[in-house]
Amino acid sequence: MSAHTHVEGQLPHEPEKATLEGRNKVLGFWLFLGGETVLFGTLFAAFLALRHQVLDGPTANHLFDLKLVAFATAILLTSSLTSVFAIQAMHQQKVKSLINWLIVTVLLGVGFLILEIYEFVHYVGEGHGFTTSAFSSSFYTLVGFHGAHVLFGIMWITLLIIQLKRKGLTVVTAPKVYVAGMYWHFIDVVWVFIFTVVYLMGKVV
Amino acid sequence: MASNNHSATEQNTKRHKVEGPKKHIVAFIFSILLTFIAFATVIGGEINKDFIYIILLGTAVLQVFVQMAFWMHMKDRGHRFALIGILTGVFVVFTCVIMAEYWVWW
Amino acid sequence: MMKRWQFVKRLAPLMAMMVLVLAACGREDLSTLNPQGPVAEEQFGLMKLAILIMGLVIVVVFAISFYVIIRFRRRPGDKTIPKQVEGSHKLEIIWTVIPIILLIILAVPTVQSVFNLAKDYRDDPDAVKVIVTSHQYWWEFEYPELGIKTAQELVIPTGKTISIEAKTADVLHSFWIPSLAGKIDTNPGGNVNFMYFSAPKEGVYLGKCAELCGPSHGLMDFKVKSVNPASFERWAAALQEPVALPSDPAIAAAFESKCLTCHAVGDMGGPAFPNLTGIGSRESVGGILVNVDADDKKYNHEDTVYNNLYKWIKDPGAVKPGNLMVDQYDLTDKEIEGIAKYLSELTLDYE
Amino acid sequence: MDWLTTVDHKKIGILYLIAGGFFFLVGGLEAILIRIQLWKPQGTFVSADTYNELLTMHGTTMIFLAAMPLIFALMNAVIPLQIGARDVAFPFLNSLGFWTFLFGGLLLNVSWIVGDVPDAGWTSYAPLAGTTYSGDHGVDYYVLGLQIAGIGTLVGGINFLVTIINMRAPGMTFMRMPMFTWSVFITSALILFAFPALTVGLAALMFDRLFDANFFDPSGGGNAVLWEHIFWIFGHPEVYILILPAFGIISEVISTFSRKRLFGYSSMVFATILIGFLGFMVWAHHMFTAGLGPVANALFSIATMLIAVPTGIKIFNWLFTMWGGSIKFTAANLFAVSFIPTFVMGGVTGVMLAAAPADFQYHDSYFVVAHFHYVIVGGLVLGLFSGLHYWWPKMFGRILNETLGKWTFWTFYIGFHLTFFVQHFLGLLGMPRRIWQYLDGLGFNEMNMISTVGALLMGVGTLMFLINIVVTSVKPKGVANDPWEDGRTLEWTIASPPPEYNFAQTPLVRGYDAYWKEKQDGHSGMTPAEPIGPIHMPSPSILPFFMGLGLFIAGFGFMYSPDWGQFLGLDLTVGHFIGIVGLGITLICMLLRSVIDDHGFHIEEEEILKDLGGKA
Ligand code: HEA
Ligand code: HEA
Ligand SMILES: [Cu+2]
Repeated sequence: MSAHTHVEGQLPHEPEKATLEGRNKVLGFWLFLGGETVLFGTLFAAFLALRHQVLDGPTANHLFDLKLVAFATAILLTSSLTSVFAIQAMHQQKVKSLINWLIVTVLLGVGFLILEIYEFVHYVGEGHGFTTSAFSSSFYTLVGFHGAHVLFGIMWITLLIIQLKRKGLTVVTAPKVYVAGMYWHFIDVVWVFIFTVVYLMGKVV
Repeated sequence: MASNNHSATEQNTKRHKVEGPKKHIVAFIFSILLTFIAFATVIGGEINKDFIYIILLGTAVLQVFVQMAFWMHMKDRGHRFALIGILTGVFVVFTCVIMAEYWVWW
Repeated sequence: MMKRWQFVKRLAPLMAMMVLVLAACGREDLSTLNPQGPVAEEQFGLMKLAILIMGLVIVVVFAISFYVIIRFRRRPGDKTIPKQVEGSHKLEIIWTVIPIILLIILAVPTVQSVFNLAKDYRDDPDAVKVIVTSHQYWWEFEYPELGIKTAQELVIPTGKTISIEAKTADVLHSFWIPSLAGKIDTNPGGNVNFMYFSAPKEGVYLGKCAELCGPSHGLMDFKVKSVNPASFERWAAALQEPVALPSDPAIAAAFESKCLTCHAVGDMGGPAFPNLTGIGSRESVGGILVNVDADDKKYNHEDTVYNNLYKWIKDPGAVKPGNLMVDQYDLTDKEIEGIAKYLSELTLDYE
Repeated sequence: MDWLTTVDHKKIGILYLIAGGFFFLVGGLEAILIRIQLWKPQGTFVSADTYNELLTMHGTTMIFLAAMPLIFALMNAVIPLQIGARDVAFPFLNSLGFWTFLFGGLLLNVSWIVGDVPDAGWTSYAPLAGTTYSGDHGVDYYVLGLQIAGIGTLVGGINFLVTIINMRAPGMTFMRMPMFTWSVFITSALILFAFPALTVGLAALMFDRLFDANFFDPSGGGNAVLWEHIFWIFGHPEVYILILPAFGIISEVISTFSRKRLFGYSSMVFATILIGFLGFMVWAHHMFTAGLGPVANALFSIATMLIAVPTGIKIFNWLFTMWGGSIKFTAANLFAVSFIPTFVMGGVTGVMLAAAPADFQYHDSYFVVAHFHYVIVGGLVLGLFSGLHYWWPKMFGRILNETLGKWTFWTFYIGFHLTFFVQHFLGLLGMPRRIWQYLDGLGFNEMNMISTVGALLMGVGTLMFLINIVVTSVKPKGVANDPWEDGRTLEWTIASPPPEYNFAQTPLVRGYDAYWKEKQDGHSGMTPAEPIGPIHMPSPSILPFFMGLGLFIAGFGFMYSPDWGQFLGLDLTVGHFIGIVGLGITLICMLLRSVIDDHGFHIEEEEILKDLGGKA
């Protein structure tokens, strides 16, 4: 609400928390992530309940190629790190480096998505379609929801990069960047569980 | 605006020094390491199944702690409600998952 | 002032009626308040205990409410400010502890009863095993040990424990005989449920479907007929005897080509739909058209076996909307009459 | 136009009131039709199909489109005022929440016009709700309508959480917050953690129905019981989402009209939190008969019973708030006072249901119907009526006619007991719920007749309230800041209705019952915490409206995609195309929102002084 009281260029150390609106946004987003936790939790629960119902389709053990997924995991983890660097750059008011780190993050995200799409196409070829069995439906829904989140994150951060270029780092754009960073970490954390519960556990027979 | 006075408790009142990237890189290495441990346990195989599950879940949970604390600034001050929010979410998830594992195919 | 009296006047007949109803406790063959078997009795016992506790709670709350409302109403023009009390630890502890005690009194028998009623008699050689399969709007009862199947009417021997295994062929239903035992859902897929009950007394008990299952959910009634063990044996034997087709060849042909594609009588016909063996001596047609002698007809849903059968075959959709027999066949009026007559005479003699 | 673009919480509150009120009438009408069908045995007033549609839409409409929005109406109208804030935390999201709810609700009710109405109960248990057994688009309307409305609710929940955490006036610590604010706080938290489960459930059901997934379809390896779990993990917290705000309203009204401080404030807060917490651990009490096994049944029985303890604390605290007070029976207070014993009657039957073995008998019988209408109508609806009578002057600047208000109360209250008291006995005597007809001669006739008469009487009560609104709204505006003269909280320190910016100067809060405290200390108003200065306001926006509209269109498109032919020979159907266009509209609006900075505008000092002068 007091956005106009700050003079451009004299950003405080944590510009995302400089205004009440910024603080509201950050807190609201944390709470939203709490809700997202339940969302993914329910998806996990559904997947866990249905994962052995493969009918005639391939089993998890047969299907998954762990090396590929581990590689995807590494990419996403790295992108999480680069997004931290972006936020650090923001706190040091280094707009240029902020933008660069965000671009790296987006690129890594795109890489992850490409791997995932490749993986899905491969699975469908193996006879593991969305409608094959309860296992396949819940697998694609869980992993797909995550993928959709990644996609949304990529679009969002891209938009922020454009805005940062045009408007620079202000008390209005800073909370957005910060919140997008949190979102990106959250996606990463969810993926850690997907990797563990879906892929690694799927391989344990 | 006066009405945000009270929320001063919610934000960092103390300006801390600009943080370096070191601890984040350490967190990153930790995460990779934990992932690798989990990965290796599964690939290595031949251990008791329940034991593998425990290692897998253990490493995943640890990794989440690391990431939440360092990358999402959860350990910093001013995250009381964020913490409550996430923990409540986790609690609900916990009940959901228990449901899934034990009661759907009883 | 006026209004309050109106209120009392309106409530008085209601209260009087309540008393009457309570005294009657409803029909013996239907009411949960009039249990006819040990399982329902155990459940009724728990209900009585709960009602007692709840009655106590309600009395206390109502008493305080009325006292407060009357004693502390504001007189017109009263400007005094009452004392502002923050609370009272003593009182607050009292109304935390007393409910906890009341709940413990209720919880202990509840838990006992939960485990009691979850006993599994499926491997008990003394129990009569029945596999209940629910279908959209009808019930199938299979006695795996006796190798027989029947529909709509569960015949059981008195005094024996009946061990039920419940599942469904389509959507969820729930198997409920209020005066004998509480309900159990019939689930699809692998989630088979089990329960048990028994009926010490001979009689016919009304059973209901208690889970929304489509338009005719409310009409998905069945009967439980408990007969003495000797009759039960005779019934089981009679059910396995061969059945003759209708004597009129035209009717027989119609029956064979139109009815037996789905239904079974004796050892003929298909298993997909209700087994008709002995349908003439069942209590009802379709579970809800109750069979009575021509002179005893009291209600709309009662009639003679023949009339009921005729009504059903003529237009099953009018009796149970949305059931799967609708539009499955084409019969002339003559054929319907003939088949209804044949079926009404398809009786089992066992009592 | 003003109303389409408003981001003012007070106006959004009124929008919620109108929409929720409309849906309450629709749901009530459906209830009346249900009761007419059941008034005599083997009734044929409506067909079996129509009956199932009525009962499904009645339950769904009442819970999601009437009760929740009416709660949101009061939340919007009151919460910022009670905490001394100029606005909610996210005015834009607030408006977005309203429009998505409204378009979701409209989508659901379009089903009546199209003729494919949801008919699998408000719980939509699979497999009945799957395409095999519900082939028409009825359940699609349920799935998509609730999904869209659910987004609105979730957004609203987050908004109020942040508002209450971050926007309180100086001095208003958590333990000085009015009880209504507290209950809304907990309710919003329940919304935040319960609705995502519903979102997933509905998404899975939607995938099953529209894209042939196999979550709940046994023939594809799916599990029908899984739906029950997911639905009730959401569903049970939902009933506390409904009742907690009513608890809050009652606390305010009773304390105001008894001229007494709320008895045991801190234990009330504690009890509210505890109820919210326990609410997440009892969902399986709706599934005692699903065959979860004795261990689960025993645990959930006990967990459920425990909720009686914190609720009891609240009940007795209210009674002792009145004890020693000076109780004035305005219409608002009649509703509030009668709430207490009535809700207890519903609550104790809940505890009876919690005893699993006995629930084998009660479950899915009219006993359950009686239970939940006692807690919902005898609890929540009485609470809403109470709150509406109480805050009406603050929302509209006019006091509702007291005589008509009392008539509303008596007709509604008596009608309510006539309708639902007998249903306990119907259930115990063996009448299952959700039945289209019952047979003659089972002993159900008289009580069903009484029940129907009662429902009509409730209809009369509702009509009285409508008449009251009309009668009141033709009267001139202009009631005092504190029309009840015994107001205790901050909303009564400002004009009725409040100016756009609520507080000319943010008040300084010195204790619980902030306004009452000042009055007792001989002050005429609050001490300001800041000098008068220009006030920054957010600008109105039409984007939320279009975002809701976009989702509405998308819902339609996806729903009918299987029916409508190919689109330009592509792999997509016309339906998919329309669906994507709808989503596109929503996404573009989001993009615009993100790109265009909202600088808002300022209300200048002179204007504020003028407002203040006009009052003095
Ligand atoms: C506002 C809504 C609301 C509220 C507040 C409640 C409150 C409670 N409900 Fe209810 N319930 C519903 C709405 C609600 N319910 C609905 C809609 C359904 C049906 C859904 C469907 O199937 O369609 C349902 C169904 C339902 C069932 C499932 C029945 C079945 O389908 O078989 C059960 C079972 O345990 C239950 C229990 C309870 C309990 C224990 C409480 C408790 O919170 C009540 C606590 C209150 C008190 C107990 C009174 C005050 C306390 C005292 C005065 C202290 C002393 C008391 C004692 C020691 C007992 N409810
Ligand atoms: C907030 C929730 C809520 C509310 C307020 C109500 C209110 C009412 N309910 Fe509701 N009910 C449910 C939630 C609610 N119900 C739920 C969840 C179910 C379960 C559904 C299911 O099984 O799936 C249910 C089921 C249910 C049944 C059982 C149906 C069955 O199992 O077969 C019955 C039967 O009597 C009933 C009756 C009533 C009545 C008479 C009211 C009355 O209080 C209504 C009073 C209101 C009015 C009478 C309004 C009158 C309107 C006018 C006078 C104007 C009309 C004009 C215009 C539209 C312009 N309800
Ligand atoms: Cu519940």
